[in-house]
Amino acid sequence: MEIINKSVDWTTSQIAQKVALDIHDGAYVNLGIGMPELVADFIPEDREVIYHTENGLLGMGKIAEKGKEDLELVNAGKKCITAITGACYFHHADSFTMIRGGHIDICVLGALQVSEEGDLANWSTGEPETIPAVGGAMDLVAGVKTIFVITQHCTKAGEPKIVKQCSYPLTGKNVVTRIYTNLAIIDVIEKKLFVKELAPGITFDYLQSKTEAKLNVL
Amino acid sequence: MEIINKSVDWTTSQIAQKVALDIHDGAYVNLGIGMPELVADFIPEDREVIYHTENGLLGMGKIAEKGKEDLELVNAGKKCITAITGACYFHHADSFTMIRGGHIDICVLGALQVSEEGDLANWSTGEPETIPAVGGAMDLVAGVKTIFVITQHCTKAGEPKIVKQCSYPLTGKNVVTRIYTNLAIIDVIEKKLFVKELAPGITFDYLQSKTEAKLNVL
Amino acid sequence: MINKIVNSAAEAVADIHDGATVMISGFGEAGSPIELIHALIDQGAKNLIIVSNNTGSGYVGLAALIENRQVKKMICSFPKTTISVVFPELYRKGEIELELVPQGTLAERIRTGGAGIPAFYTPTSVNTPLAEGKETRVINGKTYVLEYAIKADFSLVKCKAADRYGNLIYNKTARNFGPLMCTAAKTTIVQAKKILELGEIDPECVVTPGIFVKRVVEITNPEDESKLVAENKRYLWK
Amino acid sequence: MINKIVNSAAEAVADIHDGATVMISGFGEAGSPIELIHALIDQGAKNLIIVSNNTGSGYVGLAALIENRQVKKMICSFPKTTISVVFPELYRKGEIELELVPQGTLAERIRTGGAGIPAFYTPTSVNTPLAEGKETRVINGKTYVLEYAIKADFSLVKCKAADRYGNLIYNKTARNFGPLMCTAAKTTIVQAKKILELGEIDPECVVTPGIFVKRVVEITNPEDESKLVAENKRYLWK
Repeated sequence: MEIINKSVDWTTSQIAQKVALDIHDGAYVNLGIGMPELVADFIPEDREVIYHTENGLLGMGKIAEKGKEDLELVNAGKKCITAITGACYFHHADSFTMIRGGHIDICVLGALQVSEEGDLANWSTGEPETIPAVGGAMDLVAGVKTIFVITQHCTKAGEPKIVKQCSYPLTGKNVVTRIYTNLAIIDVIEKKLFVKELAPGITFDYLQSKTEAKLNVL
Repeated sequence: MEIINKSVDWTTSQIAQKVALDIHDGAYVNLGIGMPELVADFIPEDREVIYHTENGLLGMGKIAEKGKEDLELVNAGKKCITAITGACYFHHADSFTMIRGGHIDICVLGALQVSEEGDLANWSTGEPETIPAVGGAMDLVAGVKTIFVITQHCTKAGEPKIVKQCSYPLTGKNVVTRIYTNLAIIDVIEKKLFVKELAPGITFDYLQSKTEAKLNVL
Repeated sequence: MINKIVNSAAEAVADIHDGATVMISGFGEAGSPIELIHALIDQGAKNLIIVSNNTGSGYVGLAALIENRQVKKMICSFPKTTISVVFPELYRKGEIELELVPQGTLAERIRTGGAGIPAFYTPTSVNTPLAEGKETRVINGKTYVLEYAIKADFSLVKCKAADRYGNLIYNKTARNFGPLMCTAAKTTIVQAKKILELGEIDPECVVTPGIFVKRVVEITNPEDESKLVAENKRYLWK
Repeated sequence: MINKIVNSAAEAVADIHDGATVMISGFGEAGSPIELIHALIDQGAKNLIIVSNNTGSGYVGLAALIENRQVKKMICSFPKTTISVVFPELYRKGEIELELVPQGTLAERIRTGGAGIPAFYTPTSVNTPLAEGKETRVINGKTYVLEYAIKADFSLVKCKAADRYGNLIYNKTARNFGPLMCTAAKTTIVQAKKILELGEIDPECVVTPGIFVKRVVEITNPEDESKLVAENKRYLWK
């Protein structure tokens, strides 16, 4: 079964595509740093999606071309980007009015751990030697209506990331809406996890064996 | 003595001029509706003073000429005005950031009553049939560093306006810096009133006779 | 495709329901969305709670909405002007409620409503009748009063120009409460003097980012409230 | 006459005292006033509390200020980048303090500091370690944490252009914390790429009204932090 699974896991691009298909036309979306950034490449062409970057731009475009970078036009990950026609700039308080005030429709974030009840840990491993850094993660999960988590189902060491209780420091409690992994799409509904879709060849039992939290069938 | 007094009271223009002379070069000033508006006419020409109007303009100019009014360029009293070169527009939250945040240097306000301790009542007589209306008065006295009151010393009925305790509803407690009337200029220092200047021919005793609050000599 | 432009004021305000809280921009007539208000009169929603700095003049715009008995309660800082007659009359008769809020507190309560901040402390109104019954707190030796955010079901806002994303710019002191009210309502409805193409508004000069706006209707030549009042006009153009 | 223009960065920062709280604009290098920071290094004030979103990169700008042991404490949301070395090293050795604040809370604490609002409630960080020890309150059934405003003695801000009144405009995402920090300090010091005549900035497009600014110095060709880092430069240009 391990062998079958290895051959049919969704690739990172496929996971990003799954997320992209769940972003509706006209949505205002904030994409976290890393894997979430891939989602933008898979939005169907007939959908107009507006990207917010918390450092003060609504209407973020593609990554800037080599040689055309403007060091004063960057995204939350500090990469040089572009702005679309119809974009606008604003200061940080206005930017977080959009976030905390519930105006952003969807935020896609990476995760260290997600709990059975939809708690998210994605900002710190809590190890004493690491430098704690939170950025806008806590504001995003507190304010954005829909939080999609995109992540590998297990850590590189094979440990489950979808757990009963997060052992890492929380970013927010009961905040995750849906989890997209290489093995499945899982909804958080009333503090329980429901499997919405399995990657080809992945069984519910196999998925549960890779998941510490209890999974349910819809 | 009544006769002498009547002949040498400061005129309204003279009071406004007294206020104007106490406004320093470079000051950011908010002028209340009515008598305070006269102050702007008497600022010495070598002083550059910037007027704030709480409905969203820093750099208010003169009243608009007849026929050149713009109904969307008004002051707090809803009169059509002009804007100086170097002015800027902003929304109400930013405008009251200037006020409540202590960024305006001086506010000149009218008064119904001022108390011995510098309390100001200027928004309501508290009579049941009047429509209560507060506008920005409470924000101004709570936030602006220096509050100048410009007023007739007594009411039209001859009642003192500078009283032991305000009988009208308060705008703010311990907020007045200095009072300019037709009879005198009076400072509020540590909750006591000190006569700073008397109009020509007005004696301290005469002033006290027209003032319910206790006056002191500097 | 995102296109927030709707064809008429009537269409824009069609879903305002009885009992809704509605914010209306404007400082006096400057910035008051008179055509949207008139459309709301035509539409007829009742028992509204209106959040607006004033209560209108004469018998047009907000005053006409009040005269038409659609308003249960006003939340405002200055409910009278030299030419306001409708509100004072109903208020004296006890037929309309008033929540009087200092102007800066009103602005901040609306801003925080839009910003996901449920409450804040302010020095304004401490030791006055407007702080009576409110919680206070001493912070660094100074007393502050606790004020709660205001949110609305709808905001009606006037601006100078808009694009199909809902990005807005305003004209001079007609800006006032507009940008704040856009953020604080579930549904923000805007009347713009002009609809521009995307990109015609300088991205550095957008005052209200489109994210806060749901519908925009172009009203090229809005009525001047003061002119109507001077001419003794009454909506519905009686 | 009002003229906020000063001749040099050195003159602009001359009165920053030991122990001062200093806000520094920027999100990474975008908007970071690197010439003002370098002038502050030359000036030598010590025991500073710095409020800034990050802690600098390489050995220039804010990182150099920290390396020069002028900073007692950092208040920020994200104290590391892929190329930040100075802060992490001192922090691990326990030689610099850190107050970690969620980015939106940091922005709002600065904004309220400038707006005369001493404290506010926010949903951000509830049930996380960053809310530990903080007062919470349930409002309409939801839990919020109480956060206090931050004010500063000085703010150092970079902008695109300024006039002699101190009106400012910014460039793209270099705006970030600048407009907020301008409001929250007793003395706001700005470096502008260009000084314009009064009236050259459209009054509708001014981002920071001059009232919030005390001094402006023109720095026509500011250094690019990332270029300096890539070249392994160290301030004082060692």
